[in-house]
Amino acid sequence: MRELTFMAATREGLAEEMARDPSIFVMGEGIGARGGNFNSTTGLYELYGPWRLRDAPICERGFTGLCTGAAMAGARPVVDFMFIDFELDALGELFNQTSRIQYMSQGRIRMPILLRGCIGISGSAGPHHSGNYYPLFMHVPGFRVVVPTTPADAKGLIKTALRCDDPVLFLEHKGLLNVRGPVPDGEHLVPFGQAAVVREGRDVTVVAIALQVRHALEAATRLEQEGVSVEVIDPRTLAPLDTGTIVASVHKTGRLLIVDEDYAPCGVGAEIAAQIVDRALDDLDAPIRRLNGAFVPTPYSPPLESAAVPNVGRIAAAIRDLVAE
Amino acid sequence: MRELTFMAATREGLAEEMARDPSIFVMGEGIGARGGNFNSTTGLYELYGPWRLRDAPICERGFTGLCTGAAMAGARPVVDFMFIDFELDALGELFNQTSRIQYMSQGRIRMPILLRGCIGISGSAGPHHSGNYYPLFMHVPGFRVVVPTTPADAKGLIKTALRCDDPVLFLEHKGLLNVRGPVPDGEHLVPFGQAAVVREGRDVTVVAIALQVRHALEAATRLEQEGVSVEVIDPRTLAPLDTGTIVASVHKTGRLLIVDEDYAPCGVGAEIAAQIVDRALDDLDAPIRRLNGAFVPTPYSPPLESAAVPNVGRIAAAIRDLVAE
Amino acid sequence: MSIPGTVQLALYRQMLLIRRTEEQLVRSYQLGLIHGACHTCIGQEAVAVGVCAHLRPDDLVFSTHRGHGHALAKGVPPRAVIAELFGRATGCSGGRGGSMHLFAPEVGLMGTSGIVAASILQAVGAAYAFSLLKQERVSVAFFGDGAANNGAFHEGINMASIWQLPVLFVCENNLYATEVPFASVSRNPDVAVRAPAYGLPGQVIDGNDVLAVYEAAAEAVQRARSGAGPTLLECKTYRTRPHSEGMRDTGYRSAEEVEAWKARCPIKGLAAYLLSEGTATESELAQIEAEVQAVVEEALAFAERSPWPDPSTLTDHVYSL
Amino acid sequence: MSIPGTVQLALYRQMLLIRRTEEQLVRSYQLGLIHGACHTCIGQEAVAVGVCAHLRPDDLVFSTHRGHGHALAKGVPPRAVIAELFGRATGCSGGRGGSMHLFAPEVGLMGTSGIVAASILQAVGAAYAFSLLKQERVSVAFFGDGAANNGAFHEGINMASIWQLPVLFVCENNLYATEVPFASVSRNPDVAVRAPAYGLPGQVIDGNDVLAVYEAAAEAVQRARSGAGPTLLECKTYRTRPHSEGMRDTGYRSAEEVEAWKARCPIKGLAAYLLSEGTATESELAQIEAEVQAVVEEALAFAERSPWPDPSTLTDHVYSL
Ligand SMILES: Cc1ncc(C[n+]2csc(CCOP(=O)(O)OP(=O)(O)O)c2C)c(N)n1
Ligand SMILES: Cc1ncc(C[n+]2csc(CCOP(=O)(O)OP(=O)(O)O)c2C)c(N)n1
Ligand SMILES: [Mg+2]
Ligand SMILES: [Mg+2]
Repeated sequence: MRELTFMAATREGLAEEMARDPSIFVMGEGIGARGGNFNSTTGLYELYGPWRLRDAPICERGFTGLCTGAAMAGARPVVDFMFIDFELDALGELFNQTSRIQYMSQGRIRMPILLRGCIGISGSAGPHHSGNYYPLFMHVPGFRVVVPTTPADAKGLIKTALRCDDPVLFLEHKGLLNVRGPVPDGEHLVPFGQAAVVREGRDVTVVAIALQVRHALEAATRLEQEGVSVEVIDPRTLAPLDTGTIVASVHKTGRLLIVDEDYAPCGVGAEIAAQIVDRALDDLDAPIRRLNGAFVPTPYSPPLESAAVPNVGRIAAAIRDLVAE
Repeated sequence: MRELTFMAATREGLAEEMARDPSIFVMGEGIGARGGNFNSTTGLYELYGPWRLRDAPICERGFTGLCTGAAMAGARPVVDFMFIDFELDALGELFNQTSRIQYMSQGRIRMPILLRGCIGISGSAGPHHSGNYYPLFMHVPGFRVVVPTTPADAKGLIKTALRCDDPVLFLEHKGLLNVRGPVPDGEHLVPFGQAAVVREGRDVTVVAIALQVRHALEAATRLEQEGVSVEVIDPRTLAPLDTGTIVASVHKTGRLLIVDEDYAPCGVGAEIAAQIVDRALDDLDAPIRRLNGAFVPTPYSPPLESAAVPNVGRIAAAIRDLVAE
Repeated sequence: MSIPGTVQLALYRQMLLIRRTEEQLVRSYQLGLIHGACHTCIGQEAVAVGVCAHLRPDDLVFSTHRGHGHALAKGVPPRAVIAELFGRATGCSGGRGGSMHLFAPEVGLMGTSGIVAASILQAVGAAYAFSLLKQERVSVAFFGDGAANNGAFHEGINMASIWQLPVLFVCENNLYATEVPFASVSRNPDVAVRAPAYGLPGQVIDGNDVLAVYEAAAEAVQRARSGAGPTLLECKTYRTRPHSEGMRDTGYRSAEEVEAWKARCPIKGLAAYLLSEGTATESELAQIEAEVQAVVEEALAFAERSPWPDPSTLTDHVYSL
Repeated sequence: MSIPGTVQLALYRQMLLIRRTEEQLVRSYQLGLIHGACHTCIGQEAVAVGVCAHLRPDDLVFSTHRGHGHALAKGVPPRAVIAELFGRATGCSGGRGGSMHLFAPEVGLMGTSGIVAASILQAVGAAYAFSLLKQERVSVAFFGDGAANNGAFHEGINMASIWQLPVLFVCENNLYATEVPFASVSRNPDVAVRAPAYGLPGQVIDGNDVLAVYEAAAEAVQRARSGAGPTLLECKTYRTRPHSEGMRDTGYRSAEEVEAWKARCPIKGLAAYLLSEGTATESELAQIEAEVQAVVEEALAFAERSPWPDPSTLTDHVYSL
């Protein structure tokens, strides 16, 4: 299969769906002729022009509310936030309006809106450009939350998202954008709510999010040499969350570590741990452990930044500790 | 001891601190001469006038940013959001700025700001006036999150909050505002990070939040007649969270239920469950259970609204189930 | 502009329908039949009616917490409004929303909102969709003076203007936001004067004169529908009831002020004009009154006998599937 | 207003210091010594300098992602800025922030911000604190044309106006927000014309003329300090470097446009004026150049030899205790 970068795969998915559905438009800052800060729309302006690739003023709340209204009126907006940090100004619209209008209207109004942006700690982006924030959207009813790790999943999930009538938050880790991988041509849809077991193992289950999936795989390879067999799971979508796959894995391994560079409190790992201890307590041979980013605003300076985020070494150490429990 | 309502106790705490510290001012809609939608400032305008009791335009983001700047410049602002739902428009300011400025400035700038508002499902307030949202603030570093249940704690915690140099989110459940209870005169400070064991028991630990503490106590009384001894814990502050008290209780009872009318995913119960399964797995004689509000926008109609929220009967049932595990 | 007599009578009937429905809601509130908030628009009916008279069913209205009038003017049946406030399954939102969350997309009422200023952005968005999809539809944002100082006003109006979207911004300036006077939160008493800064036309209108509103809206709707862009209309008006039923109504405005505005009642004003111009007779107006009253009574009875929502439907419609 | 020669020379020196520091940062960026973004203000120095010349150390400045010039003009030493961008412990934010998060409250620099428009609200807040605490201090919000369409502009300026707060709003209109032309996101080319709607004075200024900025700011600072309220100053200017170092700079503006603005360099312009007026000689200017260059070189050396932050301090200062 041909290989594409993660971002090229996402863009291909978007381009295919825009060709298919003329009601799709993208709104954001510099996503027109410029093609997006992260090349999320490169080449599309030339095909579709300003009404479908709309450069907006710097008013995240405003254009999120606008896109919410556009979705209510029959369009399918894609809000391109560039960095997901900029979405915070729009949370009022998103939580009070976007996520609730289907419910309040008894399903007579649909909310087919895609919210996308780059997440993650990388490259000294500093306190205002390193956010993750997915737990906020898991907490509030109404959203689908998608966090792909591979180029193929990026394409397959954005296509599914662009056919979904619910608000979908589609998050791309900055550390993954240039990663290459095989991507199916044309119609390739990955369903929501199906985790991927990206490595099978017997001794311990590691659930990892986004870029941490790659780190976890590397840690698993290292540990193989030490005789520890690690199963790695990529949930792919956080809402809906495929707990079943995790339960089945823990049933086999008896041990669970969740690796997530985002903050621990009330995060993805907390939710997974809570579900597992509810559903699979008897399977647990050891405490459930979480390995998270440090509970600090993300600092700029490289030695501070790298101290703030899990890496292969720290994951391997956490697995060793867990196996020793 | 004299009795006060919850809201009168909070107001007394605020009034005492305003008398003590002339840099405190309150900003919000109708908190001046009107005294606040929930009487949070009744009588204070007459004492302190418009500069310290400032009626703002309807621009939650704007006055939150303003108060952030005022705190940076040496004042101690109280932002009165009325309903906490209205705070959502200000989350960009709060998460990117208010919570991070101490860190980014290396502690050279302090952020003594109090964010208050009413939470909770009650009285057919409907989808836009029933929010809780505390997990969002637990997830992001930099905040203190305070959720008192009794009038005495309301006074003692708001006074502590008004002497704290960090951003404090102070949340008052609408269903508690008129509850009366004994309140100490004058200097009464309740420290952050100390849970209250509001009822001792042997068989099962129930951690409950805000109004649910009262429901849990009632359920415990019912169950006593059935021979089940229930320990009830009110965390009082969610950040910092006093996990130690919960661990000690679970060590004794072996069973844990978290009751929270807020949404389950990535909520308080998830965080508590994750910490307990990490620190006290061997103490657990049964799965950790969560009883939460339904995962829906809060509906208006009474039969729907009451179906959406835990109550005494449902708590009792959940405890019975857990004891039977 | 000369407004045909039949249109004038239709405007009259519609305002009266809103007034009588609101009055019924007030009584029902006092009887404890309404469970949450209830913000009536008594005194402000002319704005909703004068604007919505120009809208087609597939034009879209986005409204506020004070939205009963907008809903009725856009064609939501009174029974569906009253039943919603009663929390019944037959309400226009199935009881999920109540007074501040009326939805009837089938007639173009895209929601009232419990959050101030949300209507502005959504209306701009609907207009964006119309332009994108090349539909000759228009959208309307109703909002209060309180919303005019919110960032949504700035961001929404600017985007509508730069992209020349088919939308009307209708500010109902009733001088207060709850108890906060507009004069205390804006150094400029007029909202419409802000329009030139954004590059769109703005106009101050007597919002208690339904014919004035009708005329201004005619032009604005025509401008929008023909692709000539948005308009900001500021309608000066007044609510003669408290901010919300059950709330105090003293301490922030004088009884004289309220009385003066009651004297400028848009319905009484139009009635006098219709009679003086000979457009209608006393008995014709009485006939309308009787018809409207019958509709409201029927609506009330409908609401009263309607079933409660089934709690087993609690989680329906959070997601599309 | 006649500006003393010594002041003119001080303005010149300060602009040059900013320019040379920025140029050093550009070189350092190209050498990979700067780890994150780096937005220079080359071409825009006159705004920061003309405004900050009127500020006392305890007046407060709130700045943007393009904030090196504001920091330097407010008195942050070049070494603390360069070290910060190098990510060193000796940087003005201890390496926690980098280019977009410069903090030096000890000289009144209350932060540059990676979030567009945040500066506006915080400056209004500081001004509120000054009024509350009866201090004769002023605050300044610097922001770009891009921020002018953000709700924070509307909400912040309105509050400053209604409460007559001692704050300056300084819009650096450099015609683009990243690659988006202001003309495409506002139907009105001027930001300052929006002022009357909010009831405060507004003024368009040649932002490449430091003496013009100095004069306008003098008046605005005086107005603020004397309790007569806020002012909106729009300084028309231009960045001659790409939006951010390492970014492309083609496709959205012409080489001719860039060259034309380079020809209007605020530093060259002032130099020519100083010489033509006889305020300074060539050799005096050369002397200033040499002194400034020495400061920048020393600052670079300082940054280079500075230690990295200790990872064990990672979680310090999240909370006050
Ligand atoms: C974002 C937000 N802030 C505050 C409120 C509380 N609130 C409800 S109505 C209202 C006043 C609105 O005033 P205005 O917009 O003038 O409308 P009016 O009530 O006068 O019709 C306020 C402050 C709210 N609903 N939403
Ligand atoms: C809220 C927010 N949205 C988007 C961005 C990304 N961004 C950084 S700088 C910039 C352009 C800012 O333009 P302007 O305000 O004119 O300042 P200039 O860069 O021209 O000095 C944008 C869009 C941001 N930092 N913050
Ligand atoms: Mg009003
Ligand atoms: Mg600019």
